[in-house]
Amino acid sequence: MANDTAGLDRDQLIAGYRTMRTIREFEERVHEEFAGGGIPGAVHLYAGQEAVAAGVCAALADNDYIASTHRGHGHGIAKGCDLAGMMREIYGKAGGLCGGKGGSMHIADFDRGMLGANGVAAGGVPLACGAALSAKLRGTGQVAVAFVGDGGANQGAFAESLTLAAVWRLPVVFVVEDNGFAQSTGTRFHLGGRQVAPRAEAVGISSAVVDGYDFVAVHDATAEAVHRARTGGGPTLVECVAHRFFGHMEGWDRQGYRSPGEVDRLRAEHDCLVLLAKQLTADGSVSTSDLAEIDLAVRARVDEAVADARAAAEPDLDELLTDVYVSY
Amino acid sequence: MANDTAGLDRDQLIAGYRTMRTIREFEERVHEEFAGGGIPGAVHLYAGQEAVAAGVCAALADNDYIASTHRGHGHGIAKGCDLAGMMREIYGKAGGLCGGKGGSMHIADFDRGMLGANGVAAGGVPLACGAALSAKLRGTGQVAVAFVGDGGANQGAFAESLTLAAVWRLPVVFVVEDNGFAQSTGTRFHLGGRQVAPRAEAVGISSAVVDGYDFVAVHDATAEAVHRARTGGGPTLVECVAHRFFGHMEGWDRQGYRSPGEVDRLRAEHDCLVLLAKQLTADGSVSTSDLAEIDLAVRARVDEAVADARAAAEPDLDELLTDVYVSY
Amino acid sequence: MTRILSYLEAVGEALAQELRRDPSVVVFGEDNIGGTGCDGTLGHAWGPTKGLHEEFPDRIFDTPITEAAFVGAAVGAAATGLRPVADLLFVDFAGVCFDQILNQAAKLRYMVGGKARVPLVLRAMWGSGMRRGAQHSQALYPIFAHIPGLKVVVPSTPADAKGLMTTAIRDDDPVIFFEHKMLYFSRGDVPPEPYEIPFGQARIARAGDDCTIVAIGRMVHEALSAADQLAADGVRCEVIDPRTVSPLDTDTIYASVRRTGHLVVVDEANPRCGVAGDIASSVASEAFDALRGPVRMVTSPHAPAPFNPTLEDAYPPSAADIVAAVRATRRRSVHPTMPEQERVS
Amino acid sequence: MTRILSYLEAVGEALAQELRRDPSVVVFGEDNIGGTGCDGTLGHAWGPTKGLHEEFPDRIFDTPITEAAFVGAAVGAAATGLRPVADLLFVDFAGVCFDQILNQAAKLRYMVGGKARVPLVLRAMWGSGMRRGAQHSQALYPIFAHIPGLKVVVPSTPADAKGLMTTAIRDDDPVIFFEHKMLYFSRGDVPPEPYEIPFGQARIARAGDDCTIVAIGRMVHEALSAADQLAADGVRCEVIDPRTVSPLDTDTIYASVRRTGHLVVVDEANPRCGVAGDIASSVASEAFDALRGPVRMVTSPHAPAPFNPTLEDAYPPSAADIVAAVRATRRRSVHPTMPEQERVS
Ligand SMILES: Cc1ncc(C[n+]2csc(CCOP(=O)(O)OP(=O)(O)O)c2C)c(N)n1
Ligand SMILES: Cc1ncc(C[n+]2csc(CCOP(=O)(O)OP(=O)(O)O)c2C)c(N)n1
Ligand SMILES: [Mg+2]
Ligand SMILES: [Mg+2]
Repeated sequence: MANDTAGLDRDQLIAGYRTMRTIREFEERVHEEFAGGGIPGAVHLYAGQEAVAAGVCAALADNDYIASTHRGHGHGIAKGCDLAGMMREIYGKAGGLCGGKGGSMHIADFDRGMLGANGVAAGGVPLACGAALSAKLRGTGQVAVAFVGDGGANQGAFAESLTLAAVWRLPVVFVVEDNGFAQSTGTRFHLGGRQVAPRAEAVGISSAVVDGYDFVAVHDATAEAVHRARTGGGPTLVECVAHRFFGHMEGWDRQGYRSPGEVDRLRAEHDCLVLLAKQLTADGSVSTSDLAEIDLAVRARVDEAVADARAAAEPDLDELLTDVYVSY
Repeated sequence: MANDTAGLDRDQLIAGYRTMRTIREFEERVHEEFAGGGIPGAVHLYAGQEAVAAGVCAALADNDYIASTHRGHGHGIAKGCDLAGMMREIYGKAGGLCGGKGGSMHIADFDRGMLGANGVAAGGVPLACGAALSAKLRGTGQVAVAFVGDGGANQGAFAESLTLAAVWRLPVVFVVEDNGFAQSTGTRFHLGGRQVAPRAEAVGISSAVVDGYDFVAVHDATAEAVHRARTGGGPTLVECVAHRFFGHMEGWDRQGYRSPGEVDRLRAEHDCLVLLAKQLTADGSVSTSDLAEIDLAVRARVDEAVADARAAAEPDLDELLTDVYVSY
Repeated sequence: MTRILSYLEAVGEALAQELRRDPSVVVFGEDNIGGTGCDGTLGHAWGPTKGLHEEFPDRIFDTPITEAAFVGAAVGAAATGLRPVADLLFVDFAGVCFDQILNQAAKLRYMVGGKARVPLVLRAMWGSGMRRGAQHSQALYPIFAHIPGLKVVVPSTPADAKGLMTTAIRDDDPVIFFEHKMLYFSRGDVPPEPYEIPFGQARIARAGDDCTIVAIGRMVHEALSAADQLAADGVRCEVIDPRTVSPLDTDTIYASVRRTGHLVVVDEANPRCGVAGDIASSVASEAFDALRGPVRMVTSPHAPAPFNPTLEDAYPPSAADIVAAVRATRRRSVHPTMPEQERVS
Repeated sequence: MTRILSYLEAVGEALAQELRRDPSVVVFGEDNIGGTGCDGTLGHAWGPTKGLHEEFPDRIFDTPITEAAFVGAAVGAAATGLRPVADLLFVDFAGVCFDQILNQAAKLRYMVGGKARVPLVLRAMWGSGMRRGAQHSQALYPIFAHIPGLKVVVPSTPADAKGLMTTAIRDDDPVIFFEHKMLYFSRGDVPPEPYEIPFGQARIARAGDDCTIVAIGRMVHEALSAADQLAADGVRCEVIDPRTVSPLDTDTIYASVRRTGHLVVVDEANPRCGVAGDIASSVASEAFDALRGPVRMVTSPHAPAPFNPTLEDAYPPSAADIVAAVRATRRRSVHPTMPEQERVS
């Protein structure tokens, strides 16, 4: 890693921990709420992959852009979307980030540079290229990140976006999240067990493959990519490997496609929060009780968000026909 | 090259020369006829790239499949489509290979395994994967070839086809024809000056890059790929570099995007027919007069095809509404 | 002898029976067998293809998320001897492979002057109601019905779903098969043996002489409950389910309107350039003289589908909307019946 | 002061004037500047973008053949401060980027509850007549008109082409701009200064009281020559050019039909779920009482476009077809005019 990009200080590491814990708490809680019947629709949980969203967004400025996927809660939280606004949206309530009209698969917050989750695999990747083009032409120095899954990386729109970004030398970072599966189809099948990174190299885009459980590794790789983008060096692909804790979609699969005990091992041996906590407390600069305090504070915020979302009103029926056009 | 695939004998080389000469004569003649106003529509000439179509198809069996592009005359001739039927189709006449309903951009002859030219860049590539799937499941040992241009190789459908062919281990050969341009946009821009082959390698497909002016080189690389496909080894990508002699499309461009004298140099220094003639006559086994005889015979056949096409009738007006469905 | 099956089971039974009957039938799509390539066992096949892998291990398989490639592969395979049944999952994903449907599958036969056949079936889940949001709730069949070369099938019952799927697989043209996600667990009598239901033959779901209601897919059930309510007021509606929107059985529709003098078309798709307007305009052109009131079209609004359940429930046509439309057109019965010779024959 | 310009020049002038006026306007597509990256000079820009590169070297550029990526990039750029004008070349190529149009551009604003705007223009060449075959001759605007969230513009004259393009670029919603390839070299008066033509306002191309003819794009000219022929027999047709099919100016159409009592819609698109049926069904619903004869729809057939010139010339509607349709609907004037209070208000 280039020196000018590495070296997160203590506060940044703590902030990363807080972000990751917030995502974990949020997702574990959404899992329960969904099981309890409070949440409608299609919900794809990010738990297990927190270090990717947190590490990537820790390397971004507030006004940088991200285009997310159907599994977008972690991206939104890491980019600074309001927790209550997100939870309300997931519940489909008034005051949700999209007024309840988008739901989990379409959470967006343009004021935070979050261009939206997306219901179409790789559907948001070209949008990130467009945001990068906009930043480049407007000369703002902003960078755009396109998140895509291992399965979405097989979409033509992703391949075309790599080419377009290379040819136009766009300030964009492609973040591939290899979580082992596309729905219930494993990467061993749909990627032939391969990495996605060589597809970027093939069109002249430099790439890095990092441990997606390691916040620092993800941050450093992204920071280098962001530095390249900001300084006119064009696109980069960062591939992060981190498996999900839950099934593909809430209420949909019983994860029969996973080997027995796989998820337990995952939680026991590859918990990004445990890893970061170790790193933080190693030199004694942070105590476990400091982290416990953070955990409590985070839980309180998530409790609040859930209580708020449950209590929130339904959108007004007129909303059905608004926002189709600016004018028509 | 694997020995069991190389080593074309004298007759095969002569056959290759005849095929290439036929394509050249055909295209030079279509160029004149189009200028003369006899031919309607969009015509993309193959002259200059003959060694690719001829070399590839020389490595195929009669019942193998090819899916072609908008620049498909050479592919059709090399796969054995009837010359008169092709010329009639280009003129849009009754008795054309598609009854005059397809034209140059849709010439097809399913009896010869020619699945069709295609008006959409890379549009035919997935079709070739389907023919390969069909051959594999029917257990016929047939192989399918997908032709695609340097520009079409940037299409999502091409990238997805590479992935699908790799995952399904299909008996398909992707033949990329890098002729330097996509319309008037150069590969220096749209491929960043790179080759397409690494995109195949990135998904686990082995590849070869060959001199597209060299019939023998193209044949040998294709033969190895076909051998791999027939023996269950899955897909291969063969990239052939050979620039076109004419503009992108008849009557459309004045090739202002080419450097002065570029085409003259091309014809003078990179004529695949001159190269093959040299190879044939080198050891004296074939005389220049033998080749001159072939040239005369070929010219006669093309003259006939043109005369036949000019004289051919217009399709019956009822044809407008036939062939939309098998039954409706 | 018939059994009660779900719509989903009925589609699955048609797939299984045709796989048994014809070795050229193959089935593929994302997760169609569920998790190929994972360690250990297969994971999570679901929907109509569930269980097929066990009986046909070599003829049903998973795909990577490559719709353009595998739908195009279905076209190429169909043109070279197979009868593929490809699964789009949600019809909304037709967006990522639309060229292969619009420009390849639909046009290949015509472009080559009839020298090719493209016997493929593209399965697609459609419709609102599942709280999936705007990108997973569309109807879109009007877009496919617009395209010459395609056949478009929209079954409303388990029995129709099985018979129409059987016909679709045996048909020699490309068929887009629309499965309404909210009908998957609806149940009904389904004959156990294989049977075909011909394309282009509407089903009269309910007979009546006062108003013709043509309804598509899930809307057939809304129309039937509307007809029940109207019957209470002595208004006897005829409910027609076209079953296939391309080809479309206009004869049955015209004949009904000539008896009833009134037409209401109920279409869950968006209103502009939809099937509702398509049918209503055909009637206003070919059975105009029989109309004794304005045609009425009841559709979803010109808006994407919302996520919020309350909003989404207000999105598609309801029985109440249909009742109101029937009342409105009958209230405005202003034309004298035409003398016999004026009738369009 | 106006000058005679071609339709193609008129579109180009609108692009140039808006590029001058608004720094957020950018233009891109394949060969839009012609051969970027080749040795030596640029090669072969053509069409409306020809010459723009010289004046705006940094705001118009070429793309690789990556429609899904660059149309999606137009959406992302539009949502983040630019006003992109992306070039599809032939509208038929919408097939390879349809998801970005259907599921991203059209729905983004709605899905995010109005927090985004997508001010983009997608230019698309359409129509038959150029001997390009089935994959390069489609109309397809009914497919886009079906999709909520899109605006669909189909200019028929150079003056409209310029004014509607100006409006399209300044509009805050995604606009699909249809340029008929056979009108590119048609010429007409075009004001030199920038001007907008509002969307959803039809143009009465010719006034008349005997029959309303609504015609789209190139068909406006066929309708006008049909009207000339009919005028010779004393039949005065009103020819309405909607200019935009989404939004659609139904008021002007209804008002005209209420005067004429007859409607013929001429639409070069295929017949099923097209604009012809869309307009005809709306009239049969909202202006039914005014109809004194059946609505008539004149369209291309339910078939792909053939390559052969003789066949292709028989493919789209002709003036003769329109004359026959007008005669047919007037011959069957069977309804008494309604008393005033029965009129739809
Ligand atoms: C174009 C398209 N095809 C299919 C789907 C259905 N689908 C939703 S999520 C998913 C799996 C995506 O896998 P991946 O990209 O690895 O993301 P993950 O779910 O693992 O986070 C699929 C196939 C879709 N949303 N879009
Ligand atoms: C999807 C799509 N986009 C654009 C076009 C317009 N077009 C026709 S040929 C062509 C260039 C193709 O370049 P290449 O693939 O290198 O083939 P070549 O013409 O050089 O043989 C383009 C852009 C098309 N036919 N299809
Ligand atoms: Mg995944
Ligand atoms: Mg090329």
